[in-house]
Amino acid sequence: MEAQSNTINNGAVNRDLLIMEGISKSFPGVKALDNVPLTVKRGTVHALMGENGAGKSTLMKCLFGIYKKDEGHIYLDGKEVDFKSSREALDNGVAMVHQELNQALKRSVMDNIWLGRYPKIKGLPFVSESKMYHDTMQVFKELKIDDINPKTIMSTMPVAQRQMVEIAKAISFNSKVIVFDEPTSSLTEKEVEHLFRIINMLRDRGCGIIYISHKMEEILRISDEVTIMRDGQYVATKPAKDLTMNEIIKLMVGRELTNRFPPKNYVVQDEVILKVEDMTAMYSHLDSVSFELKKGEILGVAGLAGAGRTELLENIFGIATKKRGKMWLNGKQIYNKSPKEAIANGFAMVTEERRATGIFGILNILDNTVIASIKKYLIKGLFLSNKAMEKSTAWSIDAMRIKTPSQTTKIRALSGGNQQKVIFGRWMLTAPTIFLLDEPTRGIDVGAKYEIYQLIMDMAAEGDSVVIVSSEMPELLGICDRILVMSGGKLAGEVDAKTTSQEEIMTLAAKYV
Amino acid sequence: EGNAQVFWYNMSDVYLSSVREYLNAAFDSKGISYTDQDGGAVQATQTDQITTAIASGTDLLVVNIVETGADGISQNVVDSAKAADIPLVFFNRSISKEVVQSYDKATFVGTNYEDAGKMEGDMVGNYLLADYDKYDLNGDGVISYVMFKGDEANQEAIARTKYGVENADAILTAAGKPALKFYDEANAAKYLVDQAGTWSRQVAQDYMTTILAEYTVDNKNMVELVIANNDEMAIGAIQALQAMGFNNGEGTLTIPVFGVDATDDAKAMIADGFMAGTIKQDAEGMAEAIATVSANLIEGKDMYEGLNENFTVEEGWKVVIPYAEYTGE
Amino acid sequence: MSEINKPKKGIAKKIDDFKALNGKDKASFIGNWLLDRAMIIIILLLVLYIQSVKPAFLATASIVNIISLTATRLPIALGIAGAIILTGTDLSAGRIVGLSAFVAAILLQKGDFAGRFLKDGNPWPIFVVILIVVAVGAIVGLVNGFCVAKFKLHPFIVTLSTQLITYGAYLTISSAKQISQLDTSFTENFVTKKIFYIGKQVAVKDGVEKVINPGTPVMLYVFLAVIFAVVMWFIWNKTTFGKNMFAVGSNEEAARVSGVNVTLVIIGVFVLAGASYGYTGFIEAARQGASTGTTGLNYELDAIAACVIGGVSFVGGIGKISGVVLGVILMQLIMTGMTFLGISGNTTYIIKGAVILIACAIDMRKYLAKK
Amino acid sequence: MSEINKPKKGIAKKIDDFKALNGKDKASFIGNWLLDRAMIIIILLLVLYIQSVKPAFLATASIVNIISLTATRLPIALGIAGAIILTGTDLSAGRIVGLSAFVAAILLQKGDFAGRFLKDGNPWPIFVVILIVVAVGAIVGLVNGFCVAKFKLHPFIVTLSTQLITYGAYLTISSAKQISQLDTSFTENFVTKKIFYIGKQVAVKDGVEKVINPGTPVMLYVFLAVIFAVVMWFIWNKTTFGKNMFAVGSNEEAARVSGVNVTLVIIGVFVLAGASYGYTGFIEAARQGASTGTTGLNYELDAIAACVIGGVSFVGGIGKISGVVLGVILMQLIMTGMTFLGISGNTTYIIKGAVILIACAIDMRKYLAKK
Ligand SMILES: Nc1ncnc2c1ncn2[C@@H]1O[C@H](COP(=O)(O)OP(=O)(O)OP(=O)(O)O)[C@@H](O)[C@H]1O
Ligand SMILES: Nc1ncnc2c1ncn2[C@@H]1O[C@H](COP(=O)(O)OP(=O)(O)OP(=O)(O)O)[C@@H](O)[C@H]1O
Ligand SMILES: [Mg+2]
Ligand SMILES: [Mg+2]
Repeated sequence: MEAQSNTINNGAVNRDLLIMEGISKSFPGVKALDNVPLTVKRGTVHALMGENGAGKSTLMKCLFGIYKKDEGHIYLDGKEVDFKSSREALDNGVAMVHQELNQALKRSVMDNIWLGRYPKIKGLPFVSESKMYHDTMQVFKELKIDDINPKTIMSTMPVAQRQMVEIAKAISFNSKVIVFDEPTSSLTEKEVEHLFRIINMLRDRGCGIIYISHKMEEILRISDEVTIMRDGQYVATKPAKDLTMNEIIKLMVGRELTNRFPPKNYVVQDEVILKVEDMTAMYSHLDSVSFELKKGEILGVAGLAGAGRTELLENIFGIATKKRGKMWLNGKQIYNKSPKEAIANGFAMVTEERRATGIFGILNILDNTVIASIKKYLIKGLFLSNKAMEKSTAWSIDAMRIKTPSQTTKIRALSGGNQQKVIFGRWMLTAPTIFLLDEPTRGIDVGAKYEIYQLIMDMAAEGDSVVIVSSEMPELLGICDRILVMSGGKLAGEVDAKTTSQEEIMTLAAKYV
Repeated sequence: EGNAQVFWYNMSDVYLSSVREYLNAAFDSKGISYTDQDGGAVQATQTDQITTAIASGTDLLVVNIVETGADGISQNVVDSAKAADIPLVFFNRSISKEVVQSYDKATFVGTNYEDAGKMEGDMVGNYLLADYDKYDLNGDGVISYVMFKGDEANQEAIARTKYGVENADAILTAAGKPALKFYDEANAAKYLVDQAGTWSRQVAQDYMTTILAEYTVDNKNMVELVIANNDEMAIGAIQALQAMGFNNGEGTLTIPVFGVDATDDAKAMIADGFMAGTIKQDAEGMAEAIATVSANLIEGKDMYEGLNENFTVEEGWKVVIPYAEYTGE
Repeated sequence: MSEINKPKKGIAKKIDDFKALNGKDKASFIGNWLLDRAMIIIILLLVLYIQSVKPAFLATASIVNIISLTATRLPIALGIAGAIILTGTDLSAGRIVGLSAFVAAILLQKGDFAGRFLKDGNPWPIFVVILIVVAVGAIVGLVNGFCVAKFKLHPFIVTLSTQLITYGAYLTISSAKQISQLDTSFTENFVTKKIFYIGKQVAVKDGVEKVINPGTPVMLYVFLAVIFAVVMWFIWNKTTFGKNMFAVGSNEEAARVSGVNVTLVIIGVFVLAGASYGYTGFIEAARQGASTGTTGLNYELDAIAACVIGGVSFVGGIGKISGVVLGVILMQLIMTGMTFLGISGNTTYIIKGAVILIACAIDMRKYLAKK
Repeated sequence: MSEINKPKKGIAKKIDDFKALNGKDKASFIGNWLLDRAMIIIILLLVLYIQSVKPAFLATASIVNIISLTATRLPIALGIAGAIILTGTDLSAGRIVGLSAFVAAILLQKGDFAGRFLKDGNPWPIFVVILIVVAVGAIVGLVNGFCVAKFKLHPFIVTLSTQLITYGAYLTISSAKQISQLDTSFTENFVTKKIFYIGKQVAVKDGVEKVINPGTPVMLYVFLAVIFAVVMWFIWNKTTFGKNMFAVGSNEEAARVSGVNVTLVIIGVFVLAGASYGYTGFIEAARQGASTGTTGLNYELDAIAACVIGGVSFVGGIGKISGVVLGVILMQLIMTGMTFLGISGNTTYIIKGAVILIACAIDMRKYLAKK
């Protein structure tokens, strides 16, 4: 590791580490990148910004050898490169944390970290497990990750920890260029702080870091330079210190966006719509959670990773098995044994893991949109009406501002943020009275976020209620009426969103850890 | 001259492969072009092949039908051939008289499929009577046997399983001996079957090894006779016996094992004294007869003209290729 | 809005779009267009080749033969396609066909036939038998679906087991007896009933009609297969069940979260598949005029191959009725074509394997995400 | 650190841990413990039952028999397991066994046998033949792997095609001739060579040794199978290739972006599988003393069933050598046990199917992620 950092610092100190020139890339029906440049200097953090579908991930995938660029040149350390595979990219000092978690879930943490470069026992064709273990511990120690056992099977860990493993893996390559594609979308504040420490360390070591995120605060805190893209085209590159949040947004969106959160112009009603009592999960640590949800209320749920927030929603919605606990909807007891039953009771839920439980990758936008409200489109209860389905899909594309060539595009061809919007639209079409949202704005750009907040508020204004789990504290404070704080599977407290502070929430969140 | 389509019930059948070799040669010498088609042991496949061949306008159909004994199926084949006025030769796997006679350009070259089993049963009975007490290893007066069936649902297998024992019993009881006894009384079916329906050596071998693990000379419950539906299964049984020190020729205890087909391997086993006997079906003769009849039909001559006089023509519909017992040259 | 500004539609628009492309894009556009139609093109080339060697191939009789054979294989392929869309497979298909053919045969054996399996009695009404036989298939399908959905077992292993169990049950009930001598109400008057004749020529002479050329008959089961395909098309494309099936095949977890009763969908797909095998058994018994131990054996393999050739993917969530139909036709063309070309048995296996492989490989290219 | 505070290890610690649980947790702990060992428990119960009915079941001869039969089936199951770990399957296994058995047989036919397939000549050196035969299997495996990896076709369809092609090739070369009269250097002196006898009793009388009890012979191929399994264990667990195989099976995309050469891994798995079928063909030819058209037919189905019973999952990325071994043993026990119990014919199919289903269903429970 020492030797590596030396070589990076040698040579012409000011030479640019990575230069991408005139990169173009088309997919059937979309020109994802059009003549885009990007220059990353040694020892800097370079933020890449743009709306959903702007082409950020595509640009990075062209660099990393996942996509073959149509046109353009890439220079690394002054040498032209054109990686045909990820292997080549990794071998040449480029590592990447991917936007969508992409791991061998049935394998252990260390198997994942050393995948593709297992250490061998000297003189034998066998893999050295002990070296793997020690090297993993070494990496974790250096990054101060102390709560992950290298031998744990990936699938048994919460998303946040898996994301940290992914980050540790990317760093363990000792690469010159490290790409972080929305690394914080599934991290809570605590881990984000941790990640920033790591990134600062890498910067000091002379690495070039490309950082993609939709969280404005992060960008201004961590980055040295910012490149902004719009619709597959390059807009500008500027030093971060010369930029303000509003300027960035303006460059990204192409128009002014004065408020991050829509104004709230209605009052929560007193009537309790949902009462949850003693909710305890069968197979997770969710323990005795009780709360009430009022009509027209936006209820936030805060907590650290592993606090059990996801489990709470999953139990309410019938995805997970309850051990005990009761629920009343408008005073009538309900059971929600399955999502189907929950939907019939007027619930909807946007899940946390888009790829695993959200999208139907191989199906098109229309099919992805209508699936939860499919019964609505039956003519005389018999056959589905294409017209009705197309109309609803068109509404959703329009309302969510989904960037797609057509309704028949496969959803997996959309950018991550646009996929999230499709799922949001899917649930809006069920006209839910209680909307459960687990990290709903994960990976969604500022402009679209505002629209989603607006939709949430509109729902509340009409007397529907929303429960929103989020790791973005400002988001919770910005749109919620009341916030539940969870810790270690239990309810740690409840705060009023208007009067509370981040500190108060963080204190509660640490109550049972 | 002329084109014949030959439909084999299953190309991987060992006996038929020798018939095919002879038949191809015979067709070549008569200048008849031919195509061999494989039904893969599935009747529907074969039926479809025949329908297609008729649509393609062939001169002659030579059919080794998959399902013996179901007149509906063979009648369908005859009807389609008749409608297209294409002559038809059935061979080897048996067809009923009524079906063949329903078309004046149809005939059957082969044996009566039940005969193999009957003949095997007779051979077993006579073989045992020659030195009954020698084969009755435990001296309880009864010969215990094992029967290997080649395929659960195959008509030939069913017949061989049935008559292989029944005919032997008839001879034994006529001579005042008790009937054969299946080695395992718990087994109600009184046979062991190749589940894959392949009449295979390996299955019989595995079964026999398992049996010999329990039934031994020491226990005085040794299996005293093996009857198999074909030589392959018989040889499998012998190999299992040999592994346990039996049937190794002079000086070793030899349990009589019987099969059907008279394959080269079986003949060698019999010559070495490892195997007791088998039933021979004349592959070359069958091929020759088929070729003769075929040529006649294509040329529009009398079907049976110039047929080798070793073969009898039964009631004008069937050329009988005789089976023969084989217990060594 | 003036006439001129009105956006062109249909082919006119497509041609304009095409003209707007540059040279390289044009080439890739044509390439993609051909690729999308790969299956039809392969079929056409095959037909042209065989036809050029053997002109009888495209004679009426031969075409009707191919269509008839396709019709017998289509329902089972459509049934199994559902299982593949759920990322599964179904190895029990053939044996279910065998069992139901047996049931159909014993219920419809001639009343006056001495060797009747069911002693004394008469053939049952044909529509009752259809229902029973379809129910038999559906019940085995239910077992398949139940085990897959409830025990989370892979369909491969479940249907391998039920294949054995079904065959065992068949053997136990039938004692491996062949059932023939079926009533003509079943065979000639229903399934293989000749609906009309293609190429029939009649001359009227002295007021008396005289058939000069009997023509090639088209039988009822061809129409039944068409009806079957149409019904399946509606189920797949126009019902919530169909949409749910594709959703479950694409992402089971996401489907569950979206309120789909996954268990019910899986069971439904296998029941539907089972019913289609039951129906096939009914037709096969009549077509063959008998039921035997090998009826249906290995039908699933050709059916699965046809589905995959037709673009139904093991990845799940992908498939079209038209694709399955084309796949079945191609499989049938291979077999028929080889007979016409006089290719012998052993070579047939090689060619069949190679064509399946090549057809799938070409077809797959259109699904591949381009790099 | 004082002796008292030293954390207890091994069983002592486990017992302490267990005591610390409350009543309900204890019950579920025991339940899980049993579930984790479901396969062994099923096997034991089966053995105990058969043994109670037929005491000879656990006699030396019988145990050796079961072990020998297991040994013949193990390599093919271990080969196919790799394909399943990659979320695939391999239907070509049986026919590859058949083809390689044929190759082994013609190369090792007796020199003085008049009906030799290769006219004039002598048996080849046995180790050269092993290499050739393994290479034959590996080459077909290579074709499988290549098509799967390069054309992104599902192994089901690829191996279905190569199954047909391999069989066609076999028929073409062999004309379905049976190859027998194999040289004893191959059979008795190598594969089925009796390595030692269990329970052999020799009495020395007047200075002359006399065998009282010949004992039960254990043959070389049993040892070969053990060596095979050990080698496979190392490949799966200790080599980069093995680890990559599991990673690709668990998430192909993740493996690719981590720099694993996915194509190579897939090809490697199928080549290895093919080699194991080739080896099986070699052993089968010697064991049977012949090669025929049905050698190997449908071996893949039992092998796949054994793998799945042993916990190799079609979901991909899951599987253990020990599981496969147990699975093969269970499959063998079913067959052997039924012979011992005198169950035959029809019922065997039903029982075999039911046992596979039940065993898999029980075993699956431990893999179910509970939510
Ligand atoms: N594999 C693909 N096939 C077809 N189109 C694609 C594919 N991948 C990306 N696109 C298209 O390329 C464009 C850019 O997508 P990309 O994923 O790069 O956006 P992004 O800037 O990363 O957005 P987000 O912030 O939502 O992640 C989008 O319009 C998307 O639909
Ligand atoms: N202290 C703990 N005790 C038991 N299990 C824990 C604990 N911490 C985490 N887990 C595991 O982590 C998971 C809880 O993570 P979950 O996804 O619910 O966290 P969260 O609060 O929703 O945070 P986020 O959504 O940000 O990941 C559970 O599946 C549980 O098995
Ligand atoms: Mg992106
Ligand atoms: Mg969570």
